[in-house]
Amino acid sequence: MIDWSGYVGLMLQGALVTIELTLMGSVLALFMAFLAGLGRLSRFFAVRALATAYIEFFRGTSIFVQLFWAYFVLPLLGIELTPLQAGVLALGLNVGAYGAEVVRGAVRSIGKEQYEACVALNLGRWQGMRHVILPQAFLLMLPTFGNNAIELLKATSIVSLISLADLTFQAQVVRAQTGNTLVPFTAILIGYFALAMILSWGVRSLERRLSRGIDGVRV
Amino acid sequence: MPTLIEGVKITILATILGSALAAAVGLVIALLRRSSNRLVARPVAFVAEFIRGTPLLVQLYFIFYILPDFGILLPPLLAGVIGLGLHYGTYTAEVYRAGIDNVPRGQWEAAKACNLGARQTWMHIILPQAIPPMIPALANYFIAMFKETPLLSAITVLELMNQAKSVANTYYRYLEPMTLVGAFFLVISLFSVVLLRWLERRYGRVEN
Amino acid sequence: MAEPIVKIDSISKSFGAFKVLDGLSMQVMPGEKLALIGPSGSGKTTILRILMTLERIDSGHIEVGGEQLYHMQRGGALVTADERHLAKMRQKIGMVFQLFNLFPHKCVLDNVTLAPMLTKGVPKAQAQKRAMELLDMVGMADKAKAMPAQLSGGQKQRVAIARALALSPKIMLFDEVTSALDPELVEEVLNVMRRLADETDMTMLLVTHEMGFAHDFADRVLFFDRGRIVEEGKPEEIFRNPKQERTQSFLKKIIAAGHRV
Amino acid sequence: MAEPIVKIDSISKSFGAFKVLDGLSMQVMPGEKLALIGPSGSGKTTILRILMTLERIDSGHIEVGGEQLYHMQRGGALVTADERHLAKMRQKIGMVFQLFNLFPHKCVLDNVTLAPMLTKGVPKAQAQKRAMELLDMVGMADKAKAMPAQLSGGQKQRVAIARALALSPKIMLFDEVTSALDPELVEEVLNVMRRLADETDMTMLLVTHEMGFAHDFADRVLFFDRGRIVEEGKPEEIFRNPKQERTQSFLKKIIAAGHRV
Amino acid sequence: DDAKLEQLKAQGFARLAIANEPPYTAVAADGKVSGAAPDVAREVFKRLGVEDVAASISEYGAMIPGLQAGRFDVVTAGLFMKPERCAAVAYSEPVLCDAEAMLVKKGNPKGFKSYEDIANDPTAKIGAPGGGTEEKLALNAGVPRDRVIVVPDGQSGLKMVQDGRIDAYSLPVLSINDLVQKANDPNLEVIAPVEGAPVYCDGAAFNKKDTALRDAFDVELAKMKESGEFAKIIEPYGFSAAAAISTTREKQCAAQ
Ligand SMILES: Nc1ncnc2c1ncn2[C@@H]1O[C@H](COP(=O)(O)OP(=O)(O)OP(=O)(O)O)[C@@H](O)[C@H]1O
Ligand SMILES: Nc1ncnc2c1ncn2[C@@H]1O[C@H](COP(=O)(O)OP(=O)(O)OP(=O)(O)O)[C@@H](O)[C@H]1O
Ligand SMILES: [Mg+2]
Ligand SMILES: [Mg+2]
Repeated sequence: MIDWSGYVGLMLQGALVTIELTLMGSVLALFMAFLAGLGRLSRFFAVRALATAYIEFFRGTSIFVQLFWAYFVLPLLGIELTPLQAGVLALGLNVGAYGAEVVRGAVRSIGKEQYEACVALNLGRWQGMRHVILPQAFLLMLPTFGNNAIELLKATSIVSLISLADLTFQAQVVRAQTGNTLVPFTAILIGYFALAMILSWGVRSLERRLSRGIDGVRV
Repeated sequence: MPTLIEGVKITILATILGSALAAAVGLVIALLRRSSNRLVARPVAFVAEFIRGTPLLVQLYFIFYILPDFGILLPPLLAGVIGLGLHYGTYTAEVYRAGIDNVPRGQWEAAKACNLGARQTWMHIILPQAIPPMIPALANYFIAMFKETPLLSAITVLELMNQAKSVANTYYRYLEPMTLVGAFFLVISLFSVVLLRWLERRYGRVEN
Repeated sequence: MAEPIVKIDSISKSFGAFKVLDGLSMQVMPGEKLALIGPSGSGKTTILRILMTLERIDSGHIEVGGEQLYHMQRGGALVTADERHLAKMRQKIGMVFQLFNLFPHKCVLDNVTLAPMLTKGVPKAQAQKRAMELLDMVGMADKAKAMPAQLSGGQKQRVAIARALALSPKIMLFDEVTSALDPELVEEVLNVMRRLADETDMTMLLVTHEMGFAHDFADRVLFFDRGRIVEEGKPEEIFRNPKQERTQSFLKKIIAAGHRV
Repeated sequence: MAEPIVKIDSISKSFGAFKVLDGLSMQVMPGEKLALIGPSGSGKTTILRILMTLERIDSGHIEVGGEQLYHMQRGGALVTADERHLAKMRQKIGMVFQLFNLFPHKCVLDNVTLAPMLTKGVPKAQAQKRAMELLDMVGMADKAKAMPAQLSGGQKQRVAIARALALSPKIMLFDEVTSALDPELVEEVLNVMRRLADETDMTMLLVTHEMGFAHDFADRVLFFDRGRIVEEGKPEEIFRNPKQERTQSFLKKIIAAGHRV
Repeated sequence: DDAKLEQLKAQGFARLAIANEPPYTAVAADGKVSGAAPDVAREVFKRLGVEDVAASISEYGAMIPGLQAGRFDVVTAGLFMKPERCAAVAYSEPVLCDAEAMLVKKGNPKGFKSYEDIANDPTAKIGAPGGGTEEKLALNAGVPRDRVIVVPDGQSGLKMVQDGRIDAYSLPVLSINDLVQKANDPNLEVIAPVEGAPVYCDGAAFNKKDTALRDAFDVELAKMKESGEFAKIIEPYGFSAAAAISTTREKQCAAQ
């Protein structure tokens, strides 16, 4: 029979790469989401146009194409990235473009009356944004951000195309080396699901913590 | 590039069939999850969450390479369409749920006060109000599905991306075919953005 | 003396841990116009919703028109009513909501004809004829083809009244039907209700904060607090000469806030 | 005689094709308590919002405390005010909204201290001390640590008043501050406003449908219709003896709807 | 005089692209990379003074673009020499040689012997790696595009033959043997070599810019072939050293 014990270590290494990609990609995505999302709400046309171009481009093209570009085409233009950097870049920029729309939607959905209260209290634009609008909007963004993070986790499975040894890739290796398909694929299905559950649990508990009091429950 | 055009055809066919399946699967999931019978609602909810929480790529491998062990042998395109339809069905289910939940409670109550039955309430009051606002959100997912069709290359469907790779391999050039494919996706997506904005104007905002 | 058309017998109702109604009993005679008043959260709306079967009760019994509302006979025993029984009982009762709840995707006329056509199988022509009579009565005949979104609040509420009347219920429930309206529009709705009270012998239960209207309209006033009837009587007694201290303080505050009694 | 603190000079304002204000002029004296009444849509809210710089005007001039509100001197010429000028002018004005507009993610105390700390750089300890005095004045000191969602409407509105007062404006604007409240809660807010009127010499502009309160509270009443002042005068004159037919019919409807004058 | 070699020496390792295809390459349960191609490369580089190699598994289709984009220093993956490839990369002298084989169901029910047989049977489908030699051979033999199925990896191809999705799956002989041995399925049969298909050899593939490095590599490779050390490395994997020694890069690159 096949000795699975060694391959378990291989799969765990893959899981580690997947987690790494997910975390670093999420950080980049979060940063881009706020940058572009607030950029789209800017008073200045140039900033709005730039943000819109970024969002539409990265939402418009397939993430595969973006990944191939980051890995195979950028070096031709003189920008050399390691596979991990290319993966984080493509995933982060892609998911960040979706997140930007979430940021924009949440900020815009804060009622007009909150902005007016800020004016009536003579808060400046940025003060109002920072202390009144964003704290409320962030709470609205959280659930969707959670979903985006899971999307990002799932999207990491395609980095095997640029020879990054993530969870899916290692499953392919194990499959080639052992000739068994069922075991590695079942294992990674469960692995991805477990990671997704952890993510959504984390976001939910953060949401619970931040919303304490706002919904009328005694703190 | 006639091979690329062949790929475009397959990509579009897979998207259309996948969308139709996702629309139907989503409605079934949404209704089953609303069931008052927990033995129905709970397992359906779990399966939907599981499908939604795992990568489509791995699911495609499962459908194509593992189901035959259990006697289910699907042609590549059909396997791809089923994979896309099931995966995106779990997303559209959420759209249906939100659409139905967004009909104000007062409408259910008014229907009851008018003594309408359950079927009458669904047909005449709830669905006519719930469906138009969800059209843009559904369209959104179908566009997303379109962009994920390159995954089908893993199960030997010769869609656009696979054709492009073939071309790239023959000439050892990645830049041109990949850029062409990128441009194609971008053009289609920009068209769909226009379509989506129009749908939004006509039917209301997309729920993110 | 005639039998009561509504008999409520020590019903209780909780939302979670919060007991809204606690062993409440009351009766309504046929044709009676009843006003329910009392502070916010005292359970007035809940009673109307229970009668409309929008909420279930936890315990107790309700009879409407001589029949059990939430229970039915089966094989000699009294069991919890099924949906069919509830549908039958609902024919006797109509309700008008604070926020109108018109069907926004149907025009005024269709709002009124929908239920008679679907639930009673009334032919379209006949349903429309009757609907136009009702719309005429509430002064909305000229807006029959308008969509609800094109109407003012007062107009919406008048359509909602016509819609409830279209099923010819024996009992009509009104829950703060004017409190979402601009002050200037209140009067047109109250006028319709006055006419309704004068011209029909329908039994009417009314929850309101318009003490002036309650005074003119009602045969009897019930003052609620915390899910119990604290005081009841003729409007003159309750408003001019309340016996309970709770009623007195409530009315004093309402008057101080600028409402005429 | 003193100079007016607010001078509005033939301002106009349109929303799209709809002209809300059309060449309106009015003046307010320091310390005056002014009530703006009139039918829905007549432009009362719009005037307050223009004074609070929440809406721009299309033409005309406004002076507040002797300075132009929407214009400023630059190089001898009068040009449209920039954000800095507006921010300076806003220090003189505070506003309380119909729907309170408290910040739901901050506790009562933080709602009151936020603006003084951010806009005036008041140190935290000092801002909190002053906030507690104000909360005490509106009877909310014991709820300083509560979140807005835990408060009743009347309590929320009292916090909103304290919050506006924390910036010590010379002029306070109140837009139907009680019309979203349950009738029983209206009184507690009106009491706070009465105290405010008695104890300070703040200039106050009040839009209201509470005719009784307008009567007791105001030094002068302006009756608006379609963006124009139809009639103005002392409360007794306007309410007991309105000269214009439009005023008479408006008051008649309001009274018929059950409001005491 | 070779800047690239100096650079590799300095950093202490060379970056290899390998395929996920035993026995050309193998990944052990502990993740350690071995297999005929990387083992040879490791030894040559050691002799050149480059301590170690860092191997990353890549798709066949991505190897040459990756090399061009500077992702790897060398491809050692059973990437057979062919005229177009010789134009795109700088090959070393031949390293691993292999004939083509086909995997079919037991008893070869359709009687395939060559790619032409598949072209002549209008119902037959053949699987091959995307961008690989076999795909091109099948297309050149006249099999229409829609009957050449691009299969992502060996296991998938094997599975598709077992499930009857394709009638034949074509890979080099040794790769197929390895697959069949792992699958341990008595219902499969290997046809080797495929009639009419040439014997192919791979070489270590370098970027066109790095011909100096390639030449240095060739020198050490030749020494190893001479000393028999070369045979010692590759023969345990089933490859024939004699086949590689008997041909040259020129011959392979000129062949059709
Ligand atoms: N669905 C519900 N879930 C939880 N609590 C509820 C629900 N419906 C009503 N309540 C609570 O029950 C109590 C009584 O509500 P009800 O609406 O009957 O009062 P009311 O007398 O109509 O008050 P109001 O004058 O404000 O309309 C309130 O405290 C309310 O918060
Ligand atoms: N932002 C806006 N866009 C378009 N129309 C507006 C806007 N704000 C107000 N209006 C219109 O301007 C008119 C005057 O509005 P305003 O709110 O000043 O009236 P009001 O006297 O305060 O009425 P109410 O008593 O109902 O509050 C109304 O017809 C209203 O519909
Ligand atoms: Mg109520
Ligand atoms: Mg107003």
